[in-house]
Amino acid sequence: MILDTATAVAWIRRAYELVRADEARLTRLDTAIGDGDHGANLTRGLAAAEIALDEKQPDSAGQALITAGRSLISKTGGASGPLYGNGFRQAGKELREEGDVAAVADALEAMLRGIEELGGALHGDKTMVDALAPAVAAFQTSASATLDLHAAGQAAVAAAEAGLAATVPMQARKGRASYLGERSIGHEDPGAASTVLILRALAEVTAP
Amino acid sequence: MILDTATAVAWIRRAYELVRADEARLTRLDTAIGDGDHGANLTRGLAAAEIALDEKQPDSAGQALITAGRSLISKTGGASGPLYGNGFRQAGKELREEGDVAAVADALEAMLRGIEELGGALHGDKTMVDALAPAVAAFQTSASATLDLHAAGQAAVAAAEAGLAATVPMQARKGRASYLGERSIGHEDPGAASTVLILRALAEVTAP
Amino acid sequence: MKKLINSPDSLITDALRGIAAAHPDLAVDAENRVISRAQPAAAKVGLVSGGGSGHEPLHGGYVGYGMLDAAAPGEVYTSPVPDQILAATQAASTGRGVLHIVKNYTGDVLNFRMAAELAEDDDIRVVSVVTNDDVAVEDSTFTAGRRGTGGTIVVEKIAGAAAEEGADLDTVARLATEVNERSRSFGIALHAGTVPAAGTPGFDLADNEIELGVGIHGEPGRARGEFAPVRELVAYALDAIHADRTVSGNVLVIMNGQGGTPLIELYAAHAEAAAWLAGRGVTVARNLVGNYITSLDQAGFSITVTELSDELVRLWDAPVSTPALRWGM
Amino acid sequence: MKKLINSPDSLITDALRGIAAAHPDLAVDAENRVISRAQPAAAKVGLVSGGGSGHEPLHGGYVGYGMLDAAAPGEVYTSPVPDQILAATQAASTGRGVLHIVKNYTGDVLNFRMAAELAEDDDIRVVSVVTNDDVAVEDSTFTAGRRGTGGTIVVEKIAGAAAEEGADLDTVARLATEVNERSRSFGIALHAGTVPAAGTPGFDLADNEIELGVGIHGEPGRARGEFAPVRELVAYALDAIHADRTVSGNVLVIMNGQGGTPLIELYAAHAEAAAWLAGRGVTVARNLVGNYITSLDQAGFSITVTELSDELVRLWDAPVSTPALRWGM
Ligand SMILES: Nc1ncnc2c1ncn2[C@@H]1O[C@H](COP(=O)(O)OP(=O)(O)O)[C@@H](O)[C@H]1O
Ligand SMILES: Nc1ncnc2c1ncn2[C@@H]1O[C@H](COP(=O)(O)OP(=O)(O)O)[C@@H](O)[C@H]1O
Ligand SMILES: [Mg+2]
Ligand SMILES: [Mg+2]
Ligand SMILES: [Mg+2]
Ligand SMILES: [Mg+2]
Repeated sequence: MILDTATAVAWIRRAYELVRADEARLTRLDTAIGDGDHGANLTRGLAAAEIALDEKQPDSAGQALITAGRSLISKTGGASGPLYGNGFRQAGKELREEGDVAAVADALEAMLRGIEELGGALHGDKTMVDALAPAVAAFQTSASATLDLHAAGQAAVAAAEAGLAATVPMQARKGRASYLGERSIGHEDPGAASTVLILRALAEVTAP
Repeated sequence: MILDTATAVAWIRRAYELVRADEARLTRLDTAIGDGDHGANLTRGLAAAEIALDEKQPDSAGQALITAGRSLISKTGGASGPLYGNGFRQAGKELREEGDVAAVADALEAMLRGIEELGGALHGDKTMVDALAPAVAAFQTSASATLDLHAAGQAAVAAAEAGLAATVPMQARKGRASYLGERSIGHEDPGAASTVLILRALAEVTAP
Repeated sequence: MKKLINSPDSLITDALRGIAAAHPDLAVDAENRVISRAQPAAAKVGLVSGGGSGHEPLHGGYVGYGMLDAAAPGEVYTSPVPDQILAATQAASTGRGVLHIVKNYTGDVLNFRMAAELAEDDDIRVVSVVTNDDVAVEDSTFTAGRRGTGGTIVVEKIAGAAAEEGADLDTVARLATEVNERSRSFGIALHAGTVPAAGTPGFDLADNEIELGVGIHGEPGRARGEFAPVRELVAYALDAIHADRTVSGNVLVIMNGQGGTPLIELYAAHAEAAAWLAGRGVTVARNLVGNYITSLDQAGFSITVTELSDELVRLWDAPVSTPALRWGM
Repeated sequence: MKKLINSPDSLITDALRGIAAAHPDLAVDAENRVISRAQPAAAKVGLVSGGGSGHEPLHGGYVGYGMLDAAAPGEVYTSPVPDQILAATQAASTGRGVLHIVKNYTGDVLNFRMAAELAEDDDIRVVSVVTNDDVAVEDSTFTAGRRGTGGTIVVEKIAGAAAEEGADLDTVARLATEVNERSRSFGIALHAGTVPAAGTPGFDLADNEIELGVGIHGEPGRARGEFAPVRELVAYALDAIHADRTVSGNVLVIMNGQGGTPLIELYAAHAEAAAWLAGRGVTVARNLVGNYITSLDQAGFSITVTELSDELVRLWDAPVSTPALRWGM
């Protein structure tokens, strides 16, 4: 299994479906410690990404991710739009034509770097990084052990879920939740929750 | 028993006590079909009347009622202030020094006219007039039959209560309640309710 | 009930202190409860208005060059008392007579009438204009008649401009009457406001209910309706206005918030009003969108439509400098 | 949830139509969602701001002579997107560079940064000033830092006046930075506002609870407190401001309503602020009382205090003509 153009497009489409289906939950999480728009933001951004993919008909997996990233940046708004958008752009640049499991591992690594560089969040700041960073590590470990894209994707989802759970006791130091100080403790970070969905979409579309 | 200066002052004081004790109910009635301030208005106005009586130390029953009426006019605000105020002023002008039951009947008649002239309300418009008019009539009837001020006062209270009850099915044509049109039906008129209290105060202070 | 107050009893006094602190152009007579211009006008017809508090910026917010000379704020939703109105009238008087602009409520009308009588004793000539622009209330000689609402602001602005230009009392009064006759309003509430002294909302509405034809005192409206998109609510209000007085020509529109409505929603409502009017060939020559005559924290809107003439446009555009309306200076 | 909307999805579009209808001095680009001056300024530094909607009159209400050239309103409480900010920047550009006035929220900062990069591609020089006046949030290089709130209005007014006078981009940016540094704000909410798309209030408060140190997006504050008389609430807010930056000299005070607070209550609050400041020998040289930066229908207030210099007073007093601030013309 490789991540080719069709699979990359399917990844974005599936991410949109999963986010849309869970929009209310993401909004609820963001209402608790943010401003209650994360579900709406990401739904809007991914809807725009889907339209852009339809229009653009990308001819490589990298192009697909760059196209999705650009429209996430220009259409989402909020913090998560530029962050995820830059993440997908960097992943696409890294991936180029298409990629096997090792290339996807590098692309996810680039995604993480793209988010970290733009947002400046460190591990433990209670952001999407706390789900994505362990997920990328788990993906890499599984990739080198199994050489199986789907298995690596599943490992990434499991690690992201654990990372999401780990955000609960954290006190936020970035994003709107940081304004709550200690009151941000005890809640899942909405961006970490959406990261789980995005990775689940990848695992699903790479199922054999 | 005659209505002398001390009794006239006691009437106003007792009216203040009764209104204050029932302020919440008057407000509730006014909230239902008006603007919810009748209790506060009348409490404020009668408190001012009491202070004015303390300061002025009137030397006749008529003066006492005129003093109370003037301060009701200048301190109450709302529709009820000028109406009751003018009512008391006219009653005081009619009564002059002091009066027996027949003179008090004339004074109450003057009070009713003072309110009707200023407010222009007719019987059946769902206002204080609907309690006061039958009360004045009952007072006169009882007065000529019994020659007893207290008994006449009690008859007036009973008639005012019946008048108050009669306002329930009426549709208001005057005052704020008129804005509700048919929705004003089914409620006691707050001004009719306070009229009952004012007459009850008269009956009480004229008890032998 | 949570409110930014020290106590319901001190609210008016506290707010008057705040107005005094906020607006150096105004003089606040705390004892008499009168808000007037810090610099009284030279000889001109004086303009006085007043009424219950809770409608801010009405009335104090319209005191200043080009509008009122003095205002008398009563207790919340309660007309001011005659002594107070008399003091305002004295503050506004320069010898050329004083116009009382009175919203048609029994309490206001009676208390202003008493005050006018007292003012005549001081040799101040007073003419009263009673505003009654609210079409939600049936007008009839057998009833208290229509309420005065948003049209009052238009009357005050235009009469104020004429007075500033030197018009005499009868001319200013005639103009005020004309503006009132050209003005119609209708209000719809989504949630009642809370009178501090009462502590609970003036009426209770279920999640899908609204009040149609509310006044400005948290009175329930003429009917309870079902919640609907703003396009339909605005059309309902404009239909009611139009049924009473054909809306045509050049108009002034006030899309007014009742105090608890976000401005973004008022703009959404104004978009619908503009579309409704454009669809009937009516030109919105002038407009205001915002909180101009409120009912504490009531959620909802009212629309006022005044048919303008060229002369009325000119007077509307004349310079004004008050806390709530300011342009041309 | 009852709101004056057609649907949560159409609210921004509908409100933009309303703004276009209400303000002939503004141009509304509905497609790009940009509000700019109908008469673009001649060569001068351009001023652009923007951010989530729901804070009206911020930002569109401050577009006009003497303040902003263009504003980019995002979805409710959501920063605008880079394309939109770029379009606003292009509308504001006359060749002398453009100042971005950005409230410090991660989303706003990131999206404005993206837009600035795109603008540089168009050879438009952009300098960004990030406002962060809210003392409720702990400031630290390890966190997102303080939020930008009411101080933003002061920055926009004063930078706008300087730009109108012909100052160059660096001077205007320096002045904006200085005003931001001189400004501090603190907010307290009694009831949360309701985001239309969410349908329920951002936080729930019991009858005796309030939120201390709320932001402008219905975020819960830094602590929940007990309801108290307005005198104490105002003192709490001013103490927090004073603890962060000594309040002294001549100040500008904005007693700001959060959208669901009656103006009479804001005046009562302003009276307490004036008394608190007078008690410390501070002079309130200028002030605003009203809804200037709101959170939909949230009930509560925020206080902004800016220490003024003579030069800042002069620039504050300079003519301005926008929907929300207008004087001197
Ligand atoms: N500086 C940052 N770095 C990484 N992620 C961040 C940062 N700031 C915020 N986030 C993420 O963004 C999420 C919120 O996104 P969203 O609600 O869409 O934007 P906004 O906070 O502007 O409303 C947070 O839950 C967090 O995971
Ligand atoms: N024109 C009128 N004539 C007689 N009584 C009236 C008239 N208008 C109102 N009232 C009485 O006044 C009462 C309301 O008084 P109040 O609530 O104090 O004044 P407001 O209506 O100004 O708030 C009504 O219940 C009614 O009995
Ligand atoms: Mg959010
Ligand atoms: Mg009443
Ligand atoms: Mg009243
Ligand atoms: Mg947001």
